[in-house]
Amino acid sequence: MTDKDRFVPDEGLAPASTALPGGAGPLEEFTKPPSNQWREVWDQFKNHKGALYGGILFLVIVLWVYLGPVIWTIDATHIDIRARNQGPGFSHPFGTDQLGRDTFARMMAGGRTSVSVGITAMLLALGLGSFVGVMAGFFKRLDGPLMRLTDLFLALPLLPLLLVMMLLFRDPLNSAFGPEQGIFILIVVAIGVTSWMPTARIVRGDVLALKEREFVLAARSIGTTNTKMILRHILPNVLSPIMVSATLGIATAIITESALSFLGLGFPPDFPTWGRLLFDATDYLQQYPERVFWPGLAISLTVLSVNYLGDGLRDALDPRIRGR
Amino acid sequence: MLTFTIRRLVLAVPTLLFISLVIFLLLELAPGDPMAQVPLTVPPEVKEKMREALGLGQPMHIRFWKWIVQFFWIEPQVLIDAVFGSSFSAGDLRVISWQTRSPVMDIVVQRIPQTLWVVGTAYLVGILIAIPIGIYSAYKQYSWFDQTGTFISMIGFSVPPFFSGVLVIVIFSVNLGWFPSIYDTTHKVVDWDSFVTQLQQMVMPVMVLALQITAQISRFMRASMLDNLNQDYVRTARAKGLGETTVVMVHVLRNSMIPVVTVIALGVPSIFGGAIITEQVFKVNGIGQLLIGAIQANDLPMVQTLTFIFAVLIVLFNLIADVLYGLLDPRIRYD
Amino acid sequence: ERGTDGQVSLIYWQAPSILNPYLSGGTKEQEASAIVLEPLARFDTKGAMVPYLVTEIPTVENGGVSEDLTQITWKIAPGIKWSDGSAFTSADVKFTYEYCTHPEGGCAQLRHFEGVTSVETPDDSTVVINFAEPTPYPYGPFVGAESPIIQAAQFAECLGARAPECTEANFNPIGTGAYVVDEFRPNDVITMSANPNYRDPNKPAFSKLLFKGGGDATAAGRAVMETGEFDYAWNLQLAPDVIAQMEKGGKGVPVSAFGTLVERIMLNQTDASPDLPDGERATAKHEHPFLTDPAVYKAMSMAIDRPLLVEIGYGKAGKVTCNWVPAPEAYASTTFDCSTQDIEGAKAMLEAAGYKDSNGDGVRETPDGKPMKILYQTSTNAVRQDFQALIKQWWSEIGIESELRNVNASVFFGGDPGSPDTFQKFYADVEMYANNFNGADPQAYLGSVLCDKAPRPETQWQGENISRWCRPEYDALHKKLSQTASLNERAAIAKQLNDMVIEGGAMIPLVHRGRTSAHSNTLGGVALNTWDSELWNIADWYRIK
Amino acid sequence: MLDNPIARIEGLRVEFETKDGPVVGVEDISFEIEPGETVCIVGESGSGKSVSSLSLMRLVEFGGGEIAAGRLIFDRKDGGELDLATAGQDLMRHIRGNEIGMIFQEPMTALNPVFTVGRQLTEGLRVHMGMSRAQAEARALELLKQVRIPEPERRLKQYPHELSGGMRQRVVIAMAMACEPRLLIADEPTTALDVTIQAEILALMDRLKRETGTAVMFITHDMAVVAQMADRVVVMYRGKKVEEGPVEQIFENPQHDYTKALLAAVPKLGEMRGKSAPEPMKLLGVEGQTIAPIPGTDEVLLRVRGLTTRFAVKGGFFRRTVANVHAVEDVSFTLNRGQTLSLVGESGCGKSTAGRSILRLVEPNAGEINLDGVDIMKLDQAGLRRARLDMQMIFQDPFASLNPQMQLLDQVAEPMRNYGIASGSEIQDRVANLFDRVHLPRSFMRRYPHEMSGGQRQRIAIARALALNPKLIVADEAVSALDVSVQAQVLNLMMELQAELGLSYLFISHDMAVVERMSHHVGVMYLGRIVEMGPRARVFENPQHPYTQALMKAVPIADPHRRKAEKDLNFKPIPSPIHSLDYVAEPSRYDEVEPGHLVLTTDSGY
Ligand SMILES: Nc1ncnc2c1ncn2[C@@H]1O[C@H](COP(=O)(O)OP(=O)(O)OP(=O)(O)O)[C@@H](O)[C@H]1O
Ligand SMILES: Nc1ncnc2c1ncn2[C@@H]1O[C@H](COP(=O)(O)OP(=O)(O)OP(=O)(O)O)[C@@H](O)[C@H]1O
Ligand SMILES: [Mg+2]
Ligand SMILES: [Mg+2]
Repeated sequence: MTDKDRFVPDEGLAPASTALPGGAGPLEEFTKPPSNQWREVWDQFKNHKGALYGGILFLVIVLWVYLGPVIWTIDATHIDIRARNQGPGFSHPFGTDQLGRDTFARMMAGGRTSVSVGITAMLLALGLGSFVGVMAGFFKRLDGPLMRLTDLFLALPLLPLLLVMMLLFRDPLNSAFGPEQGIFILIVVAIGVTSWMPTARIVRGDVLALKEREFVLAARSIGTTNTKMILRHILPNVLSPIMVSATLGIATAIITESALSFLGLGFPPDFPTWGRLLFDATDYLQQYPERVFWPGLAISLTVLSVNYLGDGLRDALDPRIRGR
Repeated sequence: MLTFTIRRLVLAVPTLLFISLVIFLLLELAPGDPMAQVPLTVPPEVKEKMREALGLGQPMHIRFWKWIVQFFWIEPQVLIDAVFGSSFSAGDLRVISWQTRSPVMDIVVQRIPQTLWVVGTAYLVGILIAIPIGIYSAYKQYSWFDQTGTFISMIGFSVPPFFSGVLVIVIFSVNLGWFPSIYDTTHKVVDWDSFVTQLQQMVMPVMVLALQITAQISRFMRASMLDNLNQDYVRTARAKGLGETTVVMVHVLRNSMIPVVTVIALGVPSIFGGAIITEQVFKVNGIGQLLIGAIQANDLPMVQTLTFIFAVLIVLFNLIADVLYGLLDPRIRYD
Repeated sequence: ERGTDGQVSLIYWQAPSILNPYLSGGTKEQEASAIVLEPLARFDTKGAMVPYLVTEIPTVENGGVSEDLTQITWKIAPGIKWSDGSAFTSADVKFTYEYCTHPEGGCAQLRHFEGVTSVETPDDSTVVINFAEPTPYPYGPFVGAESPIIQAAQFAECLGARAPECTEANFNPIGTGAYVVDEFRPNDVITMSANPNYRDPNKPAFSKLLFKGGGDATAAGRAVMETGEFDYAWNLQLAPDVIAQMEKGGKGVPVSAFGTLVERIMLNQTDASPDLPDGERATAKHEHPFLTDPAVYKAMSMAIDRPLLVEIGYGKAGKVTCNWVPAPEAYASTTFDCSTQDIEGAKAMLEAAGYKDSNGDGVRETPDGKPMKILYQTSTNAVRQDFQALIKQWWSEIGIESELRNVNASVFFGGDPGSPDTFQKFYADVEMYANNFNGADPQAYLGSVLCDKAPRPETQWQGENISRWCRPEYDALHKKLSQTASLNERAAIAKQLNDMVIEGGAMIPLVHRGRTSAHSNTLGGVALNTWDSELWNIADWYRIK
Repeated sequence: MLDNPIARIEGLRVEFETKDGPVVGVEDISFEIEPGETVCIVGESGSGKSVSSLSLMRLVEFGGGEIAAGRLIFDRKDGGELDLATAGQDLMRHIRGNEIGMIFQEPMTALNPVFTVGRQLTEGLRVHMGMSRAQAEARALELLKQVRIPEPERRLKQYPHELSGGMRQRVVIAMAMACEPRLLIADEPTTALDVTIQAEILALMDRLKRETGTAVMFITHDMAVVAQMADRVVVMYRGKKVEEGPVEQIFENPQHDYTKALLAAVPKLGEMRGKSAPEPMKLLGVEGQTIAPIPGTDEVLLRVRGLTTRFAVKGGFFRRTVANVHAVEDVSFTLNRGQTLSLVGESGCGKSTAGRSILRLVEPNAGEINLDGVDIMKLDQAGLRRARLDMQMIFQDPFASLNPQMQLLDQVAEPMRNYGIASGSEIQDRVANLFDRVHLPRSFMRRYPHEMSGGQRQRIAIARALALNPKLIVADEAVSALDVSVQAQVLNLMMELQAELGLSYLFISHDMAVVERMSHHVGVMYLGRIVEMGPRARVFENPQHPYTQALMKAVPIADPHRRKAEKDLNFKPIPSPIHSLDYVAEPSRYDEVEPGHLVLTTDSGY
């Protein structure tokens, strides 16, 4: 369900009469100077209110989790056992947990992991999904096998897959990248590998439709090779469904990671993520409701901001809508 | 259409066989041993014997073949026996769970009702709420209703059930005491009162699940409505002098429902698959809980059978979605 | 009066998958089957034996145990019936022995019959058990929740390899207990009703019993103490403030009792470095670079603030302990005191032993230059994760850096030889878990650190000596224990063994953990028992009016 | 009473709310429609024709527009006058479909795809006339008969997609006529249709108008259609009315510059009578135009022999080929250097397929294609790619054939990059030159297709085709989607390029007037075959094949004095080009009636 055939009243934008007498001469120039593509994207993006606020919010969140620790220097794993279970206060703006760790610092540390997992897993899923989708849609011979592969992945149970991956790759990854990087890569790959299928299907559908469009035929007639065809003509035109998948992808990855924490397959315990913080805090829901509030809020805000950001980006990246 | 369906069904068989092989190999590779539950005091040679009793001593391809035979040949016979009272399957070894030492399918059958009650109802409720919301949001695009709807569905989408589940339990069971926090799977609906009890115990899990389903389906519905609201035929309908209600609820809705219906059909396997986390939070003990329990106990026949059933359902409902699309949209012709 | 108190509902956050304890070693199955199947004698809340299906506990004094300690004779109480109405006889006991010791049966409780040469039935009410060697503690077979009696008639066809095929019998065993199974739904719920043929005509007080499984401990506690939906919740492993909060719900109370469960950190005596080839990793072929040094493990122990751990993790259900065997009273050593943290002392000890931070990164190096970095693993569990974080911090204060890892409990305790994450494989430097022994005699438990019990590739990584700790003098002393009959002498040796293990650095005991369960305010008769099944006296439970 | 106009629009102004502030759709429009009269609104795309008509129906509001000023006086059935601009939506609902009917431009999309034709026809009847289902169905049947749909009973149960474009448009007309409205608004009802169907629909509307006395507001940009239909004409230009008057007056004595330019841009069938070579059109306001015939050469560039292209129809369980679409069947022709060969014919007769087959964009089944000595059919993929340097294609839809995501510079540069002809700044220069060639300012290079008008886009497509210096350009309906005025410019451009560069065109079109203007030779296609072929003058002045004759007759003539009556038209439905596998097509045999003028003797199916 893309908006590719959304009604775009592009006629009338440049009345044909510009070429007629009575107009300003045969070839009237547009008043707008031709401008840089990215500038235009930015202009459109700027005008999309939701996207702008979403983008700013997302940026703030990203800055907060990545640069915040520079200002707020309390270590997220530092235990101050005397100060445990404190409410929000001056020295601990979000309070402390049952071991006296600073929740504010833990939120930033957790956000770093969650946001990184969200973005990288999304990129991986997107890359895989787009690749499979484009290949299946573009090359008729690959369509059947690749779509069966998609079915296969849809049918595979996530948990055993994860366990197998943990078994097969954890030690090599740990020794190659260190324990934290190792498990990070593992989780990102696990989420990515199990969530590319919807993107692949959507992209394939769009590519199939695009292949019938005249400009693809036109490109072929001017000698465009398959690779170039995909890079220049197909990919840019499926960008908007991909963008939608991307924004949803970040959200699902963050949420999947938290579900993995719930099932005990996530990051190690001293490696906070928003999902784990939320999960750990649910036990204390009644005593310390603020503990669930912060991670819950952070996840929701990120998902929301990314969603609005995606809406705006999609519109901004489509030159047809951008021109409106 | 019929040829199409049959063709797809026939093509699905090799796909499914391949899927079952992949699942099998995956499970073989996975860590875990069915003897994990047996204490250390049992000497290794006894454990080895127990493994053999479970058929683990045989080479992989033989075990796979055995599973295929049991699943595709013996289990259907058992089903026939159960329905007609015949006895084709007598004495044949069925797919046996390592955990409970009883036929897998019996347990699956035992679990289906509660899964359907809870997850199925949630799906239904979710759809019934989502569709009007989607329609109205699209009709009044960018109105405050639409904005709020977007906001709430995003929140619904982003709150993990292990949290929302506990939250509703604390509010409705602990503080208000309206609903039980633990689902009673033995409860049988026989009269009005027991039906009310059943409703009470279903409310919370259904609520939690429906929130997520509503969030997703309403987005779909909205997008689909928006696609159609600008179509020329809508203008034609208005030019005929039809009322707004007729235009939106008949002309636009029918067209917009086509993709949504297929999306809904694609979600049905997930009902049977259960909702692992929600089932766990409310102790519904449906299929989802069965799967996660089996995985944790390394009960390979159970996991293999369940995941294969899911695979069948997914492939089947993919087909159903395609066929539905063809049936609903007169423009689509297969063949 | 039997059956007058309606229904009693129990919630176990782990659901039983079978009701035959001989086919499953899991606690959850034992607990559930204890309602139906009974042993000849049980342990009471203090660990003392009480006769159940017999008239008295046989001892040397009353002649039930032969002087040479190779024979024990049980006298079955008259008038005991199976729930189907047939009489309970010594043949059933003998059958149970045969059932479990059948070479192809794969019986999970085989160790209870270790050393038994034969079971004889001179008459319907007499059971004679012969041991190969003098057995000072002959109460292994048919005592406690792990080896109850099954009905010969029902299981006659289920011997050996056919055991798993008897689904009906395994799900609905006929027993002598207070309740009979109505319906068993594996991994979900069991419904039972009062046994009409129960030996005490006034018991049980309830007519129905609901045994619900699944979920998590929090939810179980909540269902008993906050919403009052259930009467009894098993094993609430929760943070004390969470339990305290639940108690405020006012519908029920937590009860705790102490058994022999000790939360401890096992110290790997061998090198588990992933650089070693499989088959040599974590085996006696390579000694651990520094953990075997007394200065190191003592310093590590000193750095731990145990009272704080108790307060954070277990509250009333925990006590500081420095011992491996904390109970029964007679066996508990008092040699050590470890209730105060001493970071400075620990630092000094390490310093003195030559472990210095020579490169200034905050981590000490061994004299031969290896940084003191350890991998610290445990199963996934909120309290354990808090402990890990705390201990990691304390150890880092004394210059030992630890990397934490938690493994899903089902994998960790799973024992799959193929998995690198099991606690037996111990592919880490230290690991934390809890263990205990059932019954009141620690001999077998103390035997778990014998040299030949170390898990290694040759044993498919099975074995109880998790630390791979090995001292020939210990093995010798343990052998002496197994030949000593006098209780006092046994206690003395046991304490000595315990001290050797602690002194020798096989483990760092942390907390003597009690079991916390909860029951509703209206449920009477609950006597929490850590020596047997918690449901050992379920026949006596009643509704407080 | 009788001279009371049925609708009177006074000072209408419609604004649209857009992101960049309000946009005026139409401004200060006033005109009236008398009962029983046909008023044609003409003007180029975007001039506000649709907006005016939608305002009258008060449907602009649903498109985001707002009637900012003006009155829309409508004379209701029961005599009272009503200002529609202020009427409530409930009242409007009653008037729509009942008193004012509307026919929309696109028959493909104006019908709801998921409801049967019958259902959609009866809906309005049941709402407005309070008919029962049976009554409504009876009336619907009657309506279908009125619009002369074959097999009306069956149509009622069919879905829109099962009807051809012409039939669908008739259904839309029937729908608009259902409640016998007193005013019928037809918004470009024939633009999307074939000449022959267009002729039929126009005749049908004319008859219906005569029979029922309905007033018609007819919107179009096709002056020929205006000449056929109108009593009075309103000319619109950029949201304003620029001229109004009786049809004869407008055609014979146009006052406004725009009207004059518009009329000058319309190619009229028969204009070229007596001229042997094509020549550019005289356009108003274009200075320094040199009108010189383009003779071309007699040297053969392209020789096609027995070209046959079929598409497989798959079916059955194993998706095997069960039948073939005989899209192109035994087609032979030659094309000379510097000349234009036009292929004309109705939609679906195989013109595009023939054009694409020559470039092997679809694979022909048989035949011989010789381009300047190169046997195209024998080439492998690499050779074919090289051969395409010499032959290029321009597609029908200038928007669809450009990648919406690419800047124009890149689109034009793409062929050169593909063949590595130029690189770096050289490309830039070349593209700039090409822009000059097609009269586009260089500043457009950084634009996107959607920022261009249709004519400008088509110029880009031409520039792209020119980039490789081809000898042959296949122009597949290159001007069909354009406004008349733009069409004229593009045609002139193409001819100019031909004169200068000696290009050869294979010009594919269904517009006879355009073909007459452009071509040296003409081939008339029907059902995959060329039924008549020869020098343009011969084919147009002396059509021999019955199909050619019928086609010539259907072309509307931009002269209000030469109207066609319905009885002149007699079209047979086109037979299906799908044949079973064992069908053996007869070879095409021709009669040479005059030198170079061939007429098919094989049975073509017509
Ligand atoms: N929904 C809309 N939003 C903004 N502007 C619009 C909208 N609809 C029409 N317009 C503008 O109103 C003007 C008149 O458009 P209109 O559709 O009436 O043109 P037209 O004469 O019917 O053209 P065509 O021949 O292409 O149908 C155009 O400039 C167009 O851009
Ligand atoms: N890819 C294809 N697969 C199957 N049939 C096709 C295909 N392309 C065209 N056809 C069929 O071949 C016939 C000729 O089509 P073609 O497009 O050449 O007609 P045309 O004369 O160009 O029509 P138009 O004026 O509508 O463009 C038609 O019946 C069409 O349905
Ligand atoms: Mg229009
Ligand atoms: Mg064509």
